[in-house]
Amino acid sequence: MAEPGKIRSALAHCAIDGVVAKSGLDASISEQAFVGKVVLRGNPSDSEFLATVRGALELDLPLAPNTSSETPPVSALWLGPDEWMLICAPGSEAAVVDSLNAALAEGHSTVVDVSDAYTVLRLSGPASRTILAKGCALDLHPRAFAFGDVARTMIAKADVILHQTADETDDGGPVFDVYVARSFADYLWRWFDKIIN
Amino acid sequence: MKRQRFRLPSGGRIDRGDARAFSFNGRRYYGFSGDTLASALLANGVHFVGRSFKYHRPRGVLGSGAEEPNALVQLGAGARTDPNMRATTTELFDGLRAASQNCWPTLRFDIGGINDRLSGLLPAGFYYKTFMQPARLWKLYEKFIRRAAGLGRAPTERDPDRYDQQYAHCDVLVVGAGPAGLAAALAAGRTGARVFVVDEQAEFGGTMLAESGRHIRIRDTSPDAWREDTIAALEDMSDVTVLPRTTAFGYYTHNFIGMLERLTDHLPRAEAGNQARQRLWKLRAKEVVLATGSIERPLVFAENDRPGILLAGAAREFVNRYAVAPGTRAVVFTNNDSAYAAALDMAAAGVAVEAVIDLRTEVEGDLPRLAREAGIPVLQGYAVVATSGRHRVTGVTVMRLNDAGDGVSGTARKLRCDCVAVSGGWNPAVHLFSQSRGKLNFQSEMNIFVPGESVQAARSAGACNGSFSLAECLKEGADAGLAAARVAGFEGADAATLAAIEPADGPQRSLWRVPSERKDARMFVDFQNDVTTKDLDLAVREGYRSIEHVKRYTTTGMGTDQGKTGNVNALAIVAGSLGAEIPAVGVTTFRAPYTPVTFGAIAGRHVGGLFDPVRGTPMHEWHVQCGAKFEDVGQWKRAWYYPREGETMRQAVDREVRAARESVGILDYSTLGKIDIRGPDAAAFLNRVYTNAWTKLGVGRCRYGLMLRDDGMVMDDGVTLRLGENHFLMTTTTGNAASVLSWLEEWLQTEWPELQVYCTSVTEQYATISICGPNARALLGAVAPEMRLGGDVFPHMSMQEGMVAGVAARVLRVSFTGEIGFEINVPARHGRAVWDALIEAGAPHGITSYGTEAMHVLRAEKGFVIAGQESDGTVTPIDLGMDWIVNWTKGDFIGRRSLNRSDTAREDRKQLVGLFTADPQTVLDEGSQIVERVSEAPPMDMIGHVTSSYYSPNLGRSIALAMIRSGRGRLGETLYAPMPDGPIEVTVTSPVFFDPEGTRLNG
Amino acid sequence: MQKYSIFSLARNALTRHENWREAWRSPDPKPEYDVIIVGGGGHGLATAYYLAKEHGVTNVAVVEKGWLGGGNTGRNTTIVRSNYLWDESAGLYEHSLKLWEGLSQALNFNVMFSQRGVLNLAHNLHDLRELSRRVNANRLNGVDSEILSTDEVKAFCPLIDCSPDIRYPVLGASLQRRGGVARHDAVAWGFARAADALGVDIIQNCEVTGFQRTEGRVEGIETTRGIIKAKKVGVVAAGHSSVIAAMAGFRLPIESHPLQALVSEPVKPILDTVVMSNAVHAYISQSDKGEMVIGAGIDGYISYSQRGGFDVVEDTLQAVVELFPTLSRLRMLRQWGGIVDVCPDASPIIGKTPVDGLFINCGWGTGGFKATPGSGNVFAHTIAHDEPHPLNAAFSLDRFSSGALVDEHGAAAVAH
Amino acid sequence: MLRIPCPWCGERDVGEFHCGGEAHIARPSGADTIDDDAWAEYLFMRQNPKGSHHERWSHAHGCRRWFHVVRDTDSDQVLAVYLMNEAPPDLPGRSS
Ligand SMILES: Cc1cc2nc3c(=O)[nH]c(=O)nc-3n(C[C@H](O)[C@H](O)[C@H](O)COP(=O)(O)OP(=O)(O)OC[C@H]3O[C@@H](n4cnc5c(N)ncnc54)[C@H](O)[C@@H]3O)c2cc1C
Ligand SMILES: NC(=O)c1ccc[n+]([C@@H]2O[C@H](COP(=O)([O-])OP(=O)(O)OC[C@H]3O[C@@H](n4cnc5c(N)ncnc54)[C@H](O)[C@@H]3O)[C@@H](O)[C@H]2O)c1
Ligand SMILES: Cc1cc2nc3c(=O)[nH]c(=O)nc-3n(C[C@H](O)[C@H](O)[C@H](O)COP(=O)(O)O)c2cc1C
Ligand SMILES: [Zn+2]
Repeated sequence: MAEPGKIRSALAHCAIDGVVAKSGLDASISEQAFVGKVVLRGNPSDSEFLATVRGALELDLPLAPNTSSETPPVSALWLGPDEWMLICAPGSEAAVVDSLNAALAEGHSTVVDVSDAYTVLRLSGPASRTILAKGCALDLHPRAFAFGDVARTMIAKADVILHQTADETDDGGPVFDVYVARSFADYLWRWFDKIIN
Repeated sequence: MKRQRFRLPSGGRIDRGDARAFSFNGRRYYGFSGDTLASALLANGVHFVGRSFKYHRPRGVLGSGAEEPNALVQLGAGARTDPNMRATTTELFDGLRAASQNCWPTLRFDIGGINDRLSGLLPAGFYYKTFMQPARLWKLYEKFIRRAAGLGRAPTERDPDRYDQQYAHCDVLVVGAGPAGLAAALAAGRTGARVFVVDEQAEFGGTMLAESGRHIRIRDTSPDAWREDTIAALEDMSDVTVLPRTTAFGYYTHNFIGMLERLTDHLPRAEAGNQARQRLWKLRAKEVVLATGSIERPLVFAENDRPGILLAGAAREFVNRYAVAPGTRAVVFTNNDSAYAAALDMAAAGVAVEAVIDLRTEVEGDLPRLAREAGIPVLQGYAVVATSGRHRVTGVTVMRLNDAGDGVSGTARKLRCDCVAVSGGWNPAVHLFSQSRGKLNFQSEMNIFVPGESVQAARSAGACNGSFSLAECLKEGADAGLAAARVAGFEGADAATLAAIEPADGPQRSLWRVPSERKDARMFVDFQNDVTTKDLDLAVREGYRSIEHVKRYTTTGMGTDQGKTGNVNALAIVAGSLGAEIPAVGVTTFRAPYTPVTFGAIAGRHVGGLFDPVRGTPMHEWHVQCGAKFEDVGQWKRAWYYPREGETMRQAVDREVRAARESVGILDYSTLGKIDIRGPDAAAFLNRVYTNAWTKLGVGRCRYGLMLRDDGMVMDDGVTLRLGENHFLMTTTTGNAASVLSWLEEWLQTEWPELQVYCTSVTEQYATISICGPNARALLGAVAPEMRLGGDVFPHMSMQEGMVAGVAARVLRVSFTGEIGFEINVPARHGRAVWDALIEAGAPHGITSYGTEAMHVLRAEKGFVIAGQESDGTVTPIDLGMDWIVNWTKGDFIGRRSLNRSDTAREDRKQLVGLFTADPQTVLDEGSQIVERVSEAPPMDMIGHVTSSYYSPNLGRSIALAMIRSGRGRLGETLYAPMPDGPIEVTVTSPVFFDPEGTRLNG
Repeated sequence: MQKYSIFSLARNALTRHENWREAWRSPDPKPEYDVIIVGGGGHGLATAYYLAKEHGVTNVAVVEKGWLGGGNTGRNTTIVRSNYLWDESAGLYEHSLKLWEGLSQALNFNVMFSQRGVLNLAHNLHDLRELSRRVNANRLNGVDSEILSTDEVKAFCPLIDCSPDIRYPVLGASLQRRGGVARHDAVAWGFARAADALGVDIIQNCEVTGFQRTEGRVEGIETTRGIIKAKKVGVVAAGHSSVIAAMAGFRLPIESHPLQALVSEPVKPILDTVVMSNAVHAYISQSDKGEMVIGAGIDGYISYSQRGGFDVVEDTLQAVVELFPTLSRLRMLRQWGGIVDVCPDASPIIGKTPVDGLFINCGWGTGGFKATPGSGNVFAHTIAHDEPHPLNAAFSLDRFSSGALVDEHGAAAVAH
Repeated sequence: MLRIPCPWCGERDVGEFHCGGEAHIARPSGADTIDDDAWAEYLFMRQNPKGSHHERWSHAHGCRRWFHVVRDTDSDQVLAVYLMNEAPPDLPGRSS
């Protein structure tokens, strides 16, 4: 029988946790394995839908593009005009899915657990922006991309969701969480590894 | 330390305390930090540097920067050798090794020099006129032509260097850090805008670096003091990025600028360490200020290509910036005032300036006055009509010009010299402006092309805008920088105009070809490609009148310098022969890059291990550990087969196939595309995207579907499961997972927005493990004791949820092999553990992992098609014999109408059949063509081809699937696959080879 | 026509090449022609040449909006081959290849057709299957074609990285030895000169702006140099086919995309064949001047700007460096773009249009240079006889209605 | 290199997008009743103009939404952007 202890994260084979840049770029990188991730889709102009979600999670979905909102322990990332990713503590995704499914039984929406479909590479430290900019065409200047901002974009040849979770003013900041599809994680990690080493 | 004979005792921007040894053609020399290879060579009296492309003429250093057409060298050796490097832009470092190119056996004695003697036979385009007879000898001729190809040599080893890349965004990009660029950057930077200021040179300052500073002041101080203050101020601004050694090489659409920064090219190997060699910047600028300066144009006169003849501005730069005397006795030849500065600077450096030969009859500017005051003889209304010297110029012959400027007369005077500094005026460096698609205007006073109206968010300032005085450059620069920042949304006060004191210029006289009394004397226009005025004349004479034709016929402007010095001269000369105005002739198209860019830098890190992502499944390492061979399917690595010690591929695959039929096989199918489809219209949506009907499918049941493009051709297939009234889970082929999702989204968003359906990819959420075979049920039972697996409760094409190996799983009873099969889906994190548990539990059954090859054999035995293998974008479901899956009564679906087009509905289209070879052991090649009759020689009428072909261990013979014209009517017919070793006889059969009744599946 | 040969070259050397005559005249347009060809690219010029040469139709004008060969003819990577999959295509391209083989002599202009072989690499099992299908089809169609193993690829072209460790290892290749490259400009000039000698008027800087029609029949063209009457008009305007069709009132199944190419600085010869790869998208050859001639993929949107995105060039050079690691230090000297008219089935359209007397030859997309002589030859036949040559019958515009497409995507994913 | 303004995410590099070609091509309903030529018009025939072009783009690597762009195919200038369910805007001085 498979033991729960034998679960494997996307980057279990890479031993990346807390790898610190050796190339004079001041940054470190780690995998945030098993963070709960749930895709929610629904009509943002349907106030009932928004209210239902608020009721279920005590969270206002971010409606402005490229932003996020948070009511600990859940945060919501804007992915598209009718699409969000809900982020929650490892293991709590089922509860989130269940409560939303229950609340949203009426109306047209969808809730899909994608916790295993993506992993998160957390990049932190003053050089984070520079490191990201080696493969990401977004404007990452603090004026253009700041705390709480989100973008679905590409880093090198991987599709990612980029979420800034701490500022330069924070200890060890800024911090970026990079969501990447499980099978691209190895590539993306090797990409960062090449840059920082 | 070895003496540098032509090094000036003082002055210059070199560091005399930092000597650097280098070698050229095997000889050792010394230069200083701050030198370029060109200045160091000249300091050592090396003027003869290379050979030209076509005639192998001796050539020296013409310019002092990016414009250099002649002084190209092979740099370095081994894996790090670089061909065609301009000596004028190669910074000197300790241990630098350089060699001349395009000469053999040596630079001085070069066999290729024979071409120069034969030049009469080798005019422009000569190769188009000859080497045609006899036709069969062309191959041989070409070998000889090819031998002459190329300049330097490409490395023969893999490039050991790494290349960095960086995206960037800014409000204002300033290209060029001469006075105009520096003023622009400062003005823009002061507004708080994000500014990038880049210059291709190691030091900022542009032409200021070549100034003696004697005749010029900026705001009461020396130009250099202003320069240093400005740079310091820029470096202090946190949002200003200062990038020396960075060339903006390409101005692309929507203000995207490609820039190459050289990080270690100027360092000795040991200092470079393992830093990246170069960095490619991909910059998006809101506004661009072009301050790229100007490039001096040579005069076109007889025998103007000898080593020692160089541009006057370059001569100045060598004297003032590098403290090198370009010769001992110089002649200056000019049509404008700027060259007098060279004369003055050389004279001040102790070079004997024999004379300034000026094409103009009246010479009134400040600089000529200063020159006369300095005692430099000025010959007004004179021209150089010939030069002498083999490997270095030894003298010039001058004669008086006539009034029209088209002839010379009087006595020829010979002047002895070892250096001729030439100026034909200055061309604004409009390359980037032109790349941005801005049109050029011709300014006839100076005979230059200047930027017209900008079409992108760009403005030009300084010499590149046709403004040549320092005061104008400073003002235009500051204005442009501020204006750009304002447009980008920043505020700043107008800056006070910077006062500059400088000599005033008189007018110039453009004589595009300097007359000579010698009719056969060659005048070079494109130095690198040896294009002379005669070649240009010939092209025009032969009807190649468009400047684009002239370029291509003569190759003028097509060298590694892209005609930076020669193009304007060439087009003016062509205009002259055509009797046309210069603007009517126009310029050839400016294209990126401004200067050549390393392939490796453009490829960046996307090579080797990072060329393309390698996607692996959650069980990937197990496959690796078990010695699997992998197959690339898109970006995925899929286990292809698992050879055991000593097994051939065929043996391994046979074993895997047999296991699946005889006991139980296990396959990693995680790569299957999976799409969660939900919404009140989900079933209606599936009805439209699949050919069959979906409304009545029960919850918990699965159905196979075929998806067409709207032209009726098969696009993808897969099993879809109904999870709820409004909820489906679609699977797609591995290769099409992403494109099918996009396809669904496209139809939903663009064509059927009224349908309430959401699609979400869950491909990677689940590890999918497929087990099949007579013992599959027993195996599943062992790891999922709570699931009820009997055929009555868990029939084919249904689904159950339950615990498998202790993990919540969704299990589909489906089969792609014809055996009882289960597809176990668990969250990816559990994939490996569940897989391991199945392997362990399957041990008693001899569970065998099988790869894609065995999977193919198994499905082919059953006649199951693979989208993309049996179908190739030209195949309909009817062609595949799958009429049963096309529901004509449910209403419209994608591709439906196309199936009825006159050709698509033909009865005699290619149809899927099976083939048996006459010899059961012969396995046809996939891709074999099939004919009815074999003839002696081609052509043969091909009626189809083999799409899949395998050895079937279960049948003990080979099997093949094929698409054959009217195939279904040919069962039993004998056909042939003509192969190079002879035809193979085949018989047409049904495409289902194994268990046609499907008894095993429902057992 | 003044004959070109080593002897005439030597003779003219004595007179300092002062006596060479114009390769073609630059006449003013006559009021009327029997046939007007719109478009002075290789195909248009070849059409005019064959009309005069093989069909005795010499009262012909070629009108070109810019300079001869300034369209795709002058900006392509010059790959010539005939190893296409379907019988229809193989017939057409092989016809063309045979004409190439005698073209320099026929035109008395050295087009430097160099049969140094064209190698198509396979990097996965799917590639291999498709390659074998095509090679088998080629052989049975009488088109030379062979399969090379990885080792044979390595021996034939040592510059390619054939190691098994690269991301997409080379699993094999097809080779057409008779394929190769030609000097693109010379093709336009050679046809122009030969056509001119047969009486064809070549009129440059003359843009077609409209058509004169009565009752569904074409009567002439409107141009920037006035109206020119004609009994028949053949449109061979590559990138601009749709623009011209719109002037005549019909639409085409075509999109015009940027296609880019680039050259490196010239280096001594190291690559003596043409290499193309589908999966690692690149194609490359080395010219007789020494530069590496490299083709990119098309940009995904319509554009008439004759330039494309830098991202496409990046992709191409990644592929080049991946396959040819020793070329990493070479430098890009110049990059440019053309406008290619892409058909849904990656095959051309050659034949009649809804307007009587108006014929069209277009849709060659990314791969029509190799077809230049063959295309001109069958198009001349089509215009002269008012019906297609057997070799272009399948390439009519109707096929888009009937569905009888000639889908060469497999052969054309890297279509050069 | 083009920069495409996604109506939601803002301007992004062209590499994040997929161009879907000409917009506003109506898919014939009741396709059984139209002839092959009419069907081919829908399937294959395109305006492909040199100049102002109404086209569809998808922000494929971003928000995955389809939207309309009016672009000058000669200059590559983006003239307008509008949503899938919106009618084309009036562009002064241009005809489509
Ligand atoms: C970068 C690139 C690489 C390629 N590589 C290859 C390759 O390796 N092998 C291969 O076989 N093919 C290749 N091709 C394709 C090939 O170049 C073309 O298919 C072929 O050259 C088309 O020739 P053409 O004579 O029809 O068109 P063109 O040479 O484009 O001629 C059409 C002419 O029509 C003129 N015209 C347009 N509108 C008007 C008007 N209104 N009035 C008058 N004249 C007009 C144009 O100015 C142009 O000169 C490539 C194309 C490109 C762009
Ligand atoms: N008297 C004359 O006829 C004459 C002629 C020419 C120049 N000048 C003098 O030269 C100065 C011109 O000043 P300016 O600022 O316009 O030009 P500049 O020549 O001083 O500076 C231009 C700078 O741009 C750099 N550059 C050019 N293209 C580049 C690219 N693509 N990428 C990166 N860097 C690039 C050059 O290396 C140079 O450093 C003035 O002082 C003027 O008086 C005088
Ligand atoms: C096969 C081939 C080889 C070329 N070689 C060179 C070359 O050696 N040097 C060069 O400057 N341009 C070369 N070019 C590019 C042309 O200069 C030019 O860019 C191309 O014909 C497109 O024209 P345009 O840039 O004027 O629009 C070559 C083009 C082709 C098609
Ligand atoms: Zn978006």
